[in-house]
Amino acid sequence: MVAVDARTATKVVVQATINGEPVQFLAEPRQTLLECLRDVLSLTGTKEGCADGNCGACNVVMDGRLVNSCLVLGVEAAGASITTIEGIAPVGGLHPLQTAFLEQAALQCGICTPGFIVSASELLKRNARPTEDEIRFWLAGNLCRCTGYDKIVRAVLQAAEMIHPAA
Amino acid sequence: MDDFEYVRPGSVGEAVALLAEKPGRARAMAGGTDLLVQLKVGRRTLDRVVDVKGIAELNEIHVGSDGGITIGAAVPCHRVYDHPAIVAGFPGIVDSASIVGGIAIQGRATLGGNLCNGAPSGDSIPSLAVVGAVAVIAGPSGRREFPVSEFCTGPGQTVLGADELLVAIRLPAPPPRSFGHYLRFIPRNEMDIAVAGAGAWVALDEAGVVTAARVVLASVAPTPIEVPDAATAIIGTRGEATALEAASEAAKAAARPITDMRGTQAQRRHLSGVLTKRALAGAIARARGEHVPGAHEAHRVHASATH
Amino acid sequence: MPAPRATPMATVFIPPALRDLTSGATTVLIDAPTVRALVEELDRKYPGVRDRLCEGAYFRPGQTVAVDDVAFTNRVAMYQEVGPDSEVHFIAAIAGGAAGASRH
Amino acid sequence: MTTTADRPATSSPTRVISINDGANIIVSHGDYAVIGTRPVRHDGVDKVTGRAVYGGDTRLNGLLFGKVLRSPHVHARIVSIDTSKARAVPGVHAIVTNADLPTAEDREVNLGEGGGNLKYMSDNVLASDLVLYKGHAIAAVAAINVHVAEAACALIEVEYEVLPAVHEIKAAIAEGAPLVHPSLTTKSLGKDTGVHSNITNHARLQIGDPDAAFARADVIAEGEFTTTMVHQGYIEPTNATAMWYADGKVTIWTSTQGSFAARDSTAQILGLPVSRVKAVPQEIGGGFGGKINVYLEPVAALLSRASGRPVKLIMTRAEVFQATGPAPGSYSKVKFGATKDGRLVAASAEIYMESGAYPGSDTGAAMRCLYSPYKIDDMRVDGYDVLTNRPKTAPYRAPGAPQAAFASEQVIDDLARKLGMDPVEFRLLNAAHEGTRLVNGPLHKKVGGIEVLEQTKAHAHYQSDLGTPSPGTKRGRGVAIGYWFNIGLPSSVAISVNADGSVTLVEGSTDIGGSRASIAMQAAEILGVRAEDVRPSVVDTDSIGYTGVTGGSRTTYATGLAAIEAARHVIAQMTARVAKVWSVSPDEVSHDHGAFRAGTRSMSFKDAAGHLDETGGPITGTASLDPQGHGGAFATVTCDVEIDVETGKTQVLKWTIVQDAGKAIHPSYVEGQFQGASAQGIGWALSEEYFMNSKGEMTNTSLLDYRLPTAFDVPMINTVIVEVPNPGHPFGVRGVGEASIVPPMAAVANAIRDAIGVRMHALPMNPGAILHALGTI
Repeated sequence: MVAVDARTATKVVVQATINGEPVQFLAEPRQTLLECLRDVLSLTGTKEGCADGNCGACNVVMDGRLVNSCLVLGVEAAGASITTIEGIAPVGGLHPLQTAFLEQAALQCGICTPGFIVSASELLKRNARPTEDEIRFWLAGNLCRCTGYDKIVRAVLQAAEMIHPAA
Repeated sequence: MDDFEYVRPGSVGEAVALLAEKPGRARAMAGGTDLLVQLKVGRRTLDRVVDVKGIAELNEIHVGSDGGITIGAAVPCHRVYDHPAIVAGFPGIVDSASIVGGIAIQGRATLGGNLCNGAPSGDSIPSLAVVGAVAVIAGPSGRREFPVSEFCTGPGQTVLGADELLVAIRLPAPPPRSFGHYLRFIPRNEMDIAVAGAGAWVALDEAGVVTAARVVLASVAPTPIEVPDAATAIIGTRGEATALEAASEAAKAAARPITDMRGTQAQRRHLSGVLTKRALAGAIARARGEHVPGAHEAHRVHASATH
Repeated sequence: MPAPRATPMATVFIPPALRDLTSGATTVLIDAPTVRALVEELDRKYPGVRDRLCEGAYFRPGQTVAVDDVAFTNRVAMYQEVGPDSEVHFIAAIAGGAAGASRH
Repeated sequence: MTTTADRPATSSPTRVISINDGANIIVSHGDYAVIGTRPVRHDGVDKVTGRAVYGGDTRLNGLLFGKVLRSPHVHARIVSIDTSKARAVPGVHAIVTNADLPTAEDREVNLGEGGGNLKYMSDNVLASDLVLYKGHAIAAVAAINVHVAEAACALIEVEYEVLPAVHEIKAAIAEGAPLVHPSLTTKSLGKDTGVHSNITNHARLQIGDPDAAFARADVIAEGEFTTTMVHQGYIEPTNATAMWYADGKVTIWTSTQGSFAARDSTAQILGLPVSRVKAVPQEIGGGFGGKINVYLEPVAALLSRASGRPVKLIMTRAEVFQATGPAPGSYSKVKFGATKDGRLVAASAEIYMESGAYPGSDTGAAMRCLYSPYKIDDMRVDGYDVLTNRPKTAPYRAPGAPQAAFASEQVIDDLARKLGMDPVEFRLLNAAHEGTRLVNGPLHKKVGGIEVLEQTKAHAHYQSDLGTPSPGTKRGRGVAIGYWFNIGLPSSVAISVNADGSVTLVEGSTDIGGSRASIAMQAAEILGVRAEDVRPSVVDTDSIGYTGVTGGSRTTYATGLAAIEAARHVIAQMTARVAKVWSVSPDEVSHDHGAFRAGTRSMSFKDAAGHLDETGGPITGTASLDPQGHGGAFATVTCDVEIDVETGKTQVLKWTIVQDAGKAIHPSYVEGQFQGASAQGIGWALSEEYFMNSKGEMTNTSLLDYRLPTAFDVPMINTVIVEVPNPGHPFGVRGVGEASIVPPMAAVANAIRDAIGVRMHALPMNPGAILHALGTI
C-alpha cells in the first residue's frame, strides 16, 4: 500500500542497536538513516554536508563497516549495530583520536570532525600504524574545507601511537 | 524524496514476483549508493524498492574448483577486494572495486549494482567484461546467463527486464598466465567519476607472447565499449611499444566520446588511447608475474618531506 | 609629489574622480582642524566636491578618508582630526572580508 | 571501544608528532606567558564528541520544516504565482512569496560594515517581479517535514516570461549584450555616464603617470587572464531557523559569521526596528565570507509569522551552489615595466569582476592589493563591476585579491625571467616597506613584506632541488606573493571574575577557526592567569555590545583588543580592592605577571579574587571599541608540481607558505589558516569551477563534480610564521585569515610554467586545459 497522501506515509517500526543500546524508532521508508539519527533520534552529532555520499560528514559504522548514513535507508538499519560519533568516546573520557584532534588543532569549524573521527577509528582498527598516504587514501571520502588536512593526518598518526605505543 | 513501499524478500523467487507485480515502478536495491541518489533528486520515482540484501544466494562468493568465481549481486565492494581468491585470480576487478566512490561507498556499493546502474562510466563494467564475466539473471520463467560485455544497451539502460533480477556475476576460470588491469582518469586522486576508463585483459603463452586479449573502454560512448582492433593489435606480440601504440590508436578510433562537465571530446579520445596503452602494459606485466599496483595501493610518487 | 609649504596646512590628494572640479589639480593645501571642516573648506574652494563625496552629514556608502595613512571606516571618518602637516586621501571604504565589498 | 584516553583532553599538549620536522617554523618575536602557547581550545570537547550545536541541529517545540521554490530559468519575468494546489497538500502550514515582504525602498542601507541596496538585498531573498539567475528564490513552504514541503513546492504553479540572459564577463561587456538591469547606467569615476550597460561601475586608482613611465622601461611583460566563478565550499549547508512571537518580536537561530549583521539585515528586509529582532549564533560549519549575507533568515521569519510555529530551512548542496554568494569570475589585463637592472618603474591593469545578479563586487579590494607588495612610482588600475545572470557574488577570503594576484604575479614571474633574475630576488629588490605609497594614496604602515621574502628565500624548500621526475612527467617550482589589508570594525567583550580566580569572558564574535582560544589567551595574558582559567562564550545579540562580523581577518585583532581593554578594566578594579585589603592607596599597588604588589607584599590574582565579596562585591570589566590600527599582511607560497604530460594531470608535491602574523596568539590555529587557505587555493587553481551550459545553468551542482581537493590530493603543508609586530595592537597582532589565499593560484601557475614552459592564462588549470596548452589536444 503506497501512501498517495504524502502526509500519512506509512511508518515502519525499526529495531536496531545504536552505540551499544537497543533502540526502536519509527521511520518512513524514504527517510535515510542520517535523517532518522538526527530528526527522529536527536543524535545530531552525525552531520549532513551533501546528502549524496560525496563529503563523509554523515559517516557512521554499520555492522562493522564505515558507511555514508545519507545513502542508507532508516528501514535498512533493522537488526543492525550502528556506531555514531556519540558512541566513540568511552564513558567519562575521550577516544585517543578525539584527544589527538584537540591537541593537534586538527579542526577549525568542526562540522566535518565527527565524520573524520568515525572514519579514522575504523582505519586504526584495520591498520595500527598507517602511513601518511594510507591515512590520506582512507580519509579521501571525508571532505574538510578549513584545515587543508595537514593537522588531521598528524592527529591520526598521534592517535595510532597513543593506541599502540612504539616499543 | 517521494515515498515508496520498502520490501525485503528472503528468496530469488519472492524478489522476482515483487518486481513482476509492478513492472517499471519497482526496482531491486543492493547497496543503494546510486539508486538513493537518483530517488533524492527525482531522476527516478518508484512505488516499491526491493531490498535484495536478505537473499542468501546474492551474498555468496563461490570459488569453483576450476578457478572460476561466482560473486553474488549483493556482495559489497569491500568483500570483493578483501577476498583472497579474487585478489589472486582477478586483480583487474580488484582495481575497479577499490576505487568505486570512497571507503564508505565501498562499504555498501556492489559490483551487481554498478552493472545494473549501467552507467557508461561504471568502473567495474570494463574489468568484468574483459575477463568474460557472465551475468546470471533470474526472471518469472527461470534463469538465463548474458555476457557482461553486452549487458549495457544505453546510458543507464541494460538488457535486464523490469521483472528480472541480477542474481550473480560468474567469472569463468582464467587460462594460465592471464590477468586484467583497469585504469581510469580522474582530475582528483579519489572520489571522482571516470573522465575515461580502460579495462584490459591478456593471456600469454609460455614464451610470453600474447595469445588472447580484450579491451573495454568506459566513458567514451553511450555504453562501455569493446575494442576488438585493440586486442588484435596486441595479440601475437610481447607488448612492445609499437604494439601498445597500435592498440592505443585502435582505441582512439573506436571511441565516440561527448563533451560535458567532466571532459571534452578531444580529451576523452586522447585519454582512451593513453589508458588503453597503460592498461594493456599492466595486464601483460601481471601475466608475466610482476606486481602492478592499483590506485588503492597509494604510491604517490613524492615524499612529503619539506626539504 | 606635493609642493613645499610656506604655512602649516594639510595636503589633500584629489582622486581622479574629483579632478574635473579642481580643474586638474592633484593635490590641494587646506587648513582645517577636522575632516568635516576640511570638506567644507574644500567645497568652498571647489564647489560640488561635498556633493560628490557626501550624502547628508556623512560620506557616501563606499567612500571614506585616510589621514596620515590611517584609513577610517565610513561612519567615523567625518570626526577625525587633521594635523597641520597631515596627508589626506579620499579612498574607497572596503570592509574586505566583511559584508560590504565596495558599494555604489 | 579501544583503550580509554589516559588523561583528560584539556591538558596542554605534551607531544606533537612531526612527520617532517621543521614543517612548522615560527620566526618568533616577543616573550609572553600565554601568548604563543598551544592550549586545547575551550569548545573542543563538544566538537570532537558531536555535542556542539550547529545551525542545522537547532531543535524547537512545534518545529516546522521549510523548502524554497527556486527559478528553473536563468532570466525571466514572473507573470503569476498560483499556490492554491500547494496549500491543499495535507501537512502544509504556510506559503510565502515576495508579496509577504514590505516593499523595500531602492536606497543604500548602512549595516555597520558596508551594507548594500535594500531593494536588491530584499529581491535576492525572494524575487519580486524578475528572476535574475537559475535558483533565484521565488516562494517558500513550511510543512510538518521536509518531504511534504518538497512535494508542496512542486505544486506551486509559476508562469514565466523567459528573457535573454548573459552569464560570462566577456559576453556581458560586449556591445548589445542582454542587460541584467536595463534601468542601470554605468557610473565612471564617480559620474553617471548615462550609458545603459552591464558595467555598473568603473573606478580608477592612479599614482603618477604610468604611460610616460612605460616609455622609460627597458623590459615590459604583460598578459590577459581569466578566472571562473568558484564557491567558498563550506561543508555545512546554509541554514536558518526563526520564530515570530505573538508580540511581534522575532528570534533567528543561524550559522553566521556575524550575528549582528544577520540581525540588522533581517530587520531591514522585514521592515522591523532592530529592537524587535534577536539573532542567536549557533556553531558555524565554515563560511569563508559566504555566511555574512542573509539568504534564509527573512524567509524562515515570514513562514513563522504565517504559521505561528518555529520554522527551519536548510539548503541542499545544489541550492548552496546556485543560490548563495559564490566568488566572482574575473578578466584581468596586467602590464609591468622595469629597468634592465630589475627596478619596477611602471604598472597598469584593468580588472573586470562579476557582481552577479545585483551590483557590487570585489574590484575595490582587488585594486588595492595587486601592487601592494611592490614599490612602484607610476601605477594605475581600473576596476569594472560587471552584472551577469548568475547568483549575486559574495566575499570569499580576501575577496578579489586572489583573482588579481593570479594575473599580476604571473606577469611579475615573466618579467623576472626576461631579466634573468631569481623570482624571489626580483621581488625582494622591489619589495614594499613602511612608507611605500599604495596605489589608493596612503603610505604603507609598518609591514613585513621583506622579512617574509627573506624567510622564503632562506627556507629549505626554496634551497632544495626539484628531485628527479617520475617517468613520463615534468617537475616545476613556482613562487608568488600576496597582500591583504585586513580590517578593524567594532567589537565588545565583558569579563567577570569568579571567586576562585577564574573569569568568564562574553563575546559576540562567532568562532569559525578557534578564535574563542585566541581571544581568551589575550585576556589571560593581561590578567596573568592561564588560558584554561578563562571561560569564553559566544552569545546572542541581546547579551553583548555590538560586534562586527567574523571576517576581514579582524576577530583575533579587534575582539582581542576589546578583551585586552576589558581585562585592563578588571585589573584596575581589582587593584583598588587589593589596596583596600592592604589599606593602602590604590596608586601604591602595581600589577604584572599575575601578581599585585605593594612594597614587599604581593597577592596573586586568585587570592585577590577571594577577597571580592568582602571588598565591594563582584567585578566585571567591559570594553566596546572600533579600532583603526589594523595592520596588513604579506604571504608567499613556494610550490613544486609534477605534471603527467600524457594526461595533463598536475600533482602538487611540496608546498611551503610563509606569512607575517604580527604575533601568533595560538600558533596551531594560525598555521591552520595558512594550511586551509593553501588547500582552497590548490582547488581554485586546479579543479574548482562553476561549469555552465550554453543556457547559463550550472551543471556541476554536487560535491562529486564541483571538485574540492580531498585529503589524497594535497601534500603536507609547511608553514613559516613571521612576526613583524603591528604597532596598532599591544601584542602586535595582524589578521591571518585571508592573506594566505592570495598567492596560491599564481604560485601553482608559475610552477606549471616552470615545468612545461607554457603560461596558463585561465583557471582552473585542469588536465584538459594543460593538454590543450601542450598542444596535445
